[in-house]
Amino acid sequence: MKKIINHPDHVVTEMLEGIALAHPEVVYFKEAEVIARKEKSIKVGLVSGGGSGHEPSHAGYVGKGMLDAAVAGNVFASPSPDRVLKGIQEANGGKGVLLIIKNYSGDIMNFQMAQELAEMEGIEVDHVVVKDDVAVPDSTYSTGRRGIAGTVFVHKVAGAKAETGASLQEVKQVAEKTIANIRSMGMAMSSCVLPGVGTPSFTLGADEIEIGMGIHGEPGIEKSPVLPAKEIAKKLVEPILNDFEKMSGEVAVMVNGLGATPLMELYILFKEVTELLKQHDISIYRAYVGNFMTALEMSGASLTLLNLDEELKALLDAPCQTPAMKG
Amino acid sequence: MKKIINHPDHVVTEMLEGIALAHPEVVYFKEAEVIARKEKSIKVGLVSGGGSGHEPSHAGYVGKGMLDAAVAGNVFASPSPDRVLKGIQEANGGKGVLLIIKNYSGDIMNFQMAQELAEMEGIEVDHVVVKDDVAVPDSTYSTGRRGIAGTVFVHKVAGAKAETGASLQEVKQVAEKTIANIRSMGMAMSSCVLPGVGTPSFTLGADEIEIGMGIHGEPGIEKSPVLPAKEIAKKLVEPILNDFEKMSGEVAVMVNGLGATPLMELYILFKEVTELLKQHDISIYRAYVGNFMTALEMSGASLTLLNLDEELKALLDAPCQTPAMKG
Amino acid sequence: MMSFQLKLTNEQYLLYLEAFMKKLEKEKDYITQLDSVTGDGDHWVNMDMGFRKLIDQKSDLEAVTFGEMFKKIGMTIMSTVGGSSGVLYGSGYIRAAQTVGDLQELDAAKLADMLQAFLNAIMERGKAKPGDKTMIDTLHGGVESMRQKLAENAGDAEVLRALKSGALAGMESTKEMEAAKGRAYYQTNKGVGNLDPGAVTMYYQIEALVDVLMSDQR
Amino acid sequence: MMSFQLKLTNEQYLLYLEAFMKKLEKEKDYITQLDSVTGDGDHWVNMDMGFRKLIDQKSDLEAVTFGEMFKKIGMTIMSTVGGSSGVLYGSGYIRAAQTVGDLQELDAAKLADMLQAFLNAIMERGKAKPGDKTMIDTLHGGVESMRQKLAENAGDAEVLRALKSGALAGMESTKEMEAAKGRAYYQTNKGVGNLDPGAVTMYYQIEALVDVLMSDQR
Ligand SMILES: Nc1ncnc2c1ncn2[C@@H]1O[C@H](COP(=O)(O)OP(=O)(O)O)[C@@H](O)[C@H]1O
Ligand SMILES: Nc1ncnc2c1ncn2[C@@H]1O[C@H](COP(=O)(O)OP(=O)(O)O)[C@@H](O)[C@H]1O
Ligand SMILES: [Mg+2]
Ligand SMILES: [Mg+2]
Ligand SMILES: [Mg+2]
Ligand SMILES: [Mg+2]
Repeated sequence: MKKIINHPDHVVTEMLEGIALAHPEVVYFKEAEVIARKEKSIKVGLVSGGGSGHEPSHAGYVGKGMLDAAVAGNVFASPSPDRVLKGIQEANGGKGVLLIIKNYSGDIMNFQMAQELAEMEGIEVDHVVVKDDVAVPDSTYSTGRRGIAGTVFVHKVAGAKAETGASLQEVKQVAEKTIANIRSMGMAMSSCVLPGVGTPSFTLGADEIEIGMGIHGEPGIEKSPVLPAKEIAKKLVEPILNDFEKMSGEVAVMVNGLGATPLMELYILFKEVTELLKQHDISIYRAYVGNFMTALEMSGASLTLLNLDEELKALLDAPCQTPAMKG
Repeated sequence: MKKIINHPDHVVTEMLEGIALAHPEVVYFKEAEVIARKEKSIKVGLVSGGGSGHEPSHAGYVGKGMLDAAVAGNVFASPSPDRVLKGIQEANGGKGVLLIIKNYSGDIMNFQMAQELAEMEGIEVDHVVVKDDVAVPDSTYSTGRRGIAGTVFVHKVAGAKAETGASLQEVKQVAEKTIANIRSMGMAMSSCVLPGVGTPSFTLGADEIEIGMGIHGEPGIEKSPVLPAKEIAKKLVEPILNDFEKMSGEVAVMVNGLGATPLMELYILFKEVTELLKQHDISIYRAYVGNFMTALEMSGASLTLLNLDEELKALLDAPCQTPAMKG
Repeated sequence: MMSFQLKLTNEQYLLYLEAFMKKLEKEKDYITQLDSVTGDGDHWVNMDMGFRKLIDQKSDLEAVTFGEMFKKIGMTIMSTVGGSSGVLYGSGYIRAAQTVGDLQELDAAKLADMLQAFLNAIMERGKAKPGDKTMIDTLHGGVESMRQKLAENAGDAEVLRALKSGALAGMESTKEMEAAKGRAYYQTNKGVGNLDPGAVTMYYQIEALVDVLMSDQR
Repeated sequence: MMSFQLKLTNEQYLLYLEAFMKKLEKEKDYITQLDSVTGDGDHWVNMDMGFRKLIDQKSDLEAVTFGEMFKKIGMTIMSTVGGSSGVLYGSGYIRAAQTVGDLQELDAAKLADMLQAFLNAIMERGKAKPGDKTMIDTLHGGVESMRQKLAENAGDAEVLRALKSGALAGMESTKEMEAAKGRAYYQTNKGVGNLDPGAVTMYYQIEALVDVLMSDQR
C-alpha cells in the first residue's frame, strides 16, 4: 500500500487538520471530527457528513452558500451520533438545522440519533435522505438506493436556499425537491485500498470494469470488458433517463471522478454524455466535471443528472464560497 | 490499459471539446487545439500551454484573472508553433501578448517560433520561462530546471496584473518576479500510462517511491521505500528551502496531486508541510491543495512555495474565474 | 426463595457491566469469527472498545439516578462502540434513561419497562423487527417471556429466569434465520446456519445481569 | 561541364522534394532504429508525416516566388512534422523565405545564402552548434564546403559537389560525437557510435537536391 499518510488510525484527524490549516474560513473540532464555518449567521444550518475517504465530500463543501458543518466518520464508516451532534450544535444559528444524509443504514441510524439528541437540547432539527444511485435497489450498506455524488447538488441548492433566510421547512422542501430530481450512476475500473486494511477492497480483471459499483466498492450490476468512452456514457445515461418519470428538458450534469481517473478522461466522458443528452433533446444548463465525491484512489466515474426548474436553476447559480466549490 | 477514452489519437480533441461544452465562457478552436476566453478585452493577453495530460493545466486556467488562451499539444508533446500562434492571435487584445512557457526544450522551441510568427504579423509578443523544479539541474526534456506546478502561480499573478490594465512590460516583470520566487519539488508513487502507448512509462517497486520525479516520469534524484507523510514532507520542503537565497517569511503553498492521489493524502501532506514551515518561522499566507498540474494517473504529489511580497499577495488575492480556479 | 425481591441498584448495575466485560473478553475469537462470517468482523472490537471505556469511567456512574447513569452509558457507548451496534445500544440506553427517570432502584416491573423501551428504541433506530436475525431477537425473546411471567404474577426470581431463558432461545433462533438487516442481508447465503454476533453479545449481557441479580438471592 | 549554370527553379524544388520523399520511404526502418537508439524513435514518423503532407499539397507550391514557397513549406512542416525536427525545419524554412524574398530562381550564391540562413535559424532555434551531434552537423558541413568553393570562384557543378560531400562528411562526423542537444544527451552513453538520425535525414535532403540539380547538367 502506497499512501501519503503517517498512520492509518490518524488519517481522518490529520486530514481535517490540514483542511482547517489550508482554509482559514473553516474551523476544526477535534474528536468530534467536525469542520464548521468560522463565521456564524442567523439562518437555517446545514449539516452533512458520513464516512471519510470521499473527499472533498463533505468538509470541502463547508462555507458560504453550502454547508455549515460537515461531520466525518472514520474511513468508510459512519460518524457516531455525538460527532453529528457537535456538527448540529455548530451549525445551529437559531433557525433550526437540516441534516443531509446519504442513504446508508449506518449514516441513517447515527444521524437520526443525533437529531434526537439535539432535539433533547432544544435545537429544531429535520433531515432529508439522498438516494440518487439508480444502479441497485438495495446494497451492502443501504436499504433502498444508495446516496452518492448527487448529494453535492443537495448541498448546493439547500445551501443557497438557507442563505436567503428561508425557514427550516422551506429549506427542507427545496432539498426534497432536489433529491426527487436527482439520478446518478457510476462505474469503476479499479479498487481502492482502505488505509487500515492495506489491500484492495475488491478486484477487477485486467481488462474489466464494473457498471453500477458503489463508492465503497459495493457490487454493481454488470461487469464488462473495458469499453470506449461512448459506450460507458451510454451505460450511465440510459438507466438514469429511464428512471426519470418526467423531465423538464434542462439538466445540471455532474461527471464525478472517483479519485484516480484523470480529468482528461472525465471531460471526454462529459463530451459523450452531452451528445447522448442532445439526442434526447435534453439541454445542459450547467456542468460540473471533476472530483466531487470520491472513493479514495478508486478509478472510475459517476454521472449525475439534476432535472431543473426555474427555482433550482436560480439556487444552483447563487454564489458559494467553499474550499471545493466556488462561484 | 483502462481509460475512459474512445481512441488514443482523439483524446486531446475530445477533452478540449468537453471543456468547451462544460464551460461556456471559453471557446475551443479545433486543429489548433486552443481554448480561449470567449469575451475579449483590451489588456495584455496571456498564453500558456504545453503537452496534454497535465489537466487542469492549462485549459482549466483560461478565464478572467488568469490566462486568455491555452494551447494543447498531444499527450506529453509540445504544441507546434502554428497552434501557439493561434493562441497568441486569440489572446491578443491590442496590448501585446505574454507567453508563459515551462522549461522543456520542445516547448521553448515551439513557443519562441510562434512568437516570431506572431511578431511577423505585427503582434507584440514577449515570453517568460518557468523553471521551478529544484529536483534536477537538467532533465530528459530540459536544459536547466523543469517547469512544473509553480507555473500555475505565474498564471495567477500575471493574470491578475494584466487585468489591471498593466503594460506588457509590467506584466512580464511581475511574471519574472514570481518565477524568481517559486520553488517546487515532487515525488511519485506510481507511473502513468500514455494513451497511445498503453503500458506504464516507468516502474517503481511495490514499496518504492521516487523523490524528484518529473511530470512526464523523468527520473528524479532518489528512490526510497515508502515513507510516512512527515518524512515525505521533509524530502520536499528541505531542498526547496535550501534553494531560496532569501525569504520574506511569508509564502503561498501549493500541494499538488499528480492525478491518482486522494485529496485526503494531499491534506495530510499539507499539514506536515505546515508544521515544517512553522519550525522555520515561515508563515502561510495562502494555501492551494488539490490537483493543479497532473501527470495523467500518476500517483504522487509536488510541493510549491511562492515567496511573497505585498505586490504578489495582492495579485494572488485578486479575483479569478476559470474552470479550475475561482475566487 | 419465594421472598426474593428484585431491587436493581446503581451499584449492581456496575457489577453487571464488569461481569459482562469479563465474559466478552473471554469470547473474543468466537464473536469476531461470527461477525466475519456474516458481517465485517468488527463486532467484538466495537463492543470491547466501548465497554472497556465504560468500565474505565465507572466512577462517573456511581451515586447518580438511573436516568443519569443510562444517559451517560448511552453517550459513551454511542461515541466509542462505533458501527451499527454503537448507535443501537446508544439509542436503547437513552430511551431507557427516559423510562427510569430519577429512580434510584428498579423493581421487576420497572426493569421490564426499561428493557422494553430499550428494545423499542433499537427496533425503531434499526428499522428492524424480531426475526430479522439481529440482537433484537435476543432482547425480544427475553422481554416477552419476562412480561409473561409478570402478567402471571410470578415471583421475581422466576421472572428473571424467564428473562434469561427467553433471551437464550431468542439468540438461538437467529441460527436458522435469514438476515434481513445488517450486512448478512447482502451475503448470498444470508447467514443461515450461523448465530448472529449481535444476538450473542446481547445474550451475554442479559445473562450477566440476571446472574448478578440472582447471586444476591443466595 | 564548366558551362553548367545553376538556376534553381520552383519546379526543380518540387522535384527535389519528391526525390527526398522516395529516399525517406526506403529508409523507414533504418531511421526509426537510429532514433530509437539515441532518442524516442519517432523521427522517421515525424518526417514522413510532414513531407507527405507537403507533396500532397504540391499544387499550392507551384508558380509562386521562392519566398512564398518556403514560407508555405515552413508552415506545413511546422504543423505536421511535430517533434523537435518540425519546429527546427519550420524555423529554417521561414528564415530562408526571408532571404530569397520574391526571387523566382536561385543561383549558386543565393542558394548558399539560403542554406546559411536555414542553418542559422536552426542553430538559433535549437540553441545548438556544430559538434552537438544533430542535423546541424550535416548542414553546416555542406554549407561550409560550398562557400569555400564559391570563395574560390569554382564552377557551379563543383560548388554543388562540395555541398554534397561536405554534408556527407558532416553527417558521418556525428557517429563519434557525444550528443549535447536532443534526447541522446540524457542517455548514459550519449549516443557515441551511432549516427544522429536528424543528421542522416538532413543529408538525404542535400543529396536529393544536388542530384536533382546535377541531373540537368547531363
Ligand atoms: N438495523 C439493525 N437493527 C438491529 N440490529 C442490527 C441492525 N444492523 C445490525 N444490527 C446488529 O448489529 C450487529 C453488528 O454490529 P457491529 O458489527 O458492531 O456493527 P456493523 O454492522 O456496523 O459492523 C449485528 O450482528 C446485528 O445484531
Ligand atoms: N536543439 C536541437 N538543435 C538542433 N537539432 C536538434 C535539436 N534537438 C534535436 N535535434 C535534431 O532533431 C532530431 C530528432 O528529431 P525528432 O525525433 O523528429 O524529434 P524529437 O527529438 O522531438 O522526438 C535529432 O536527431 C537531432 O538531429
Ligand atoms: Mg460488524
Ligand atoms: Mg463495521
Ligand atoms: Mg524523436
Ligand atoms: Mg518525439
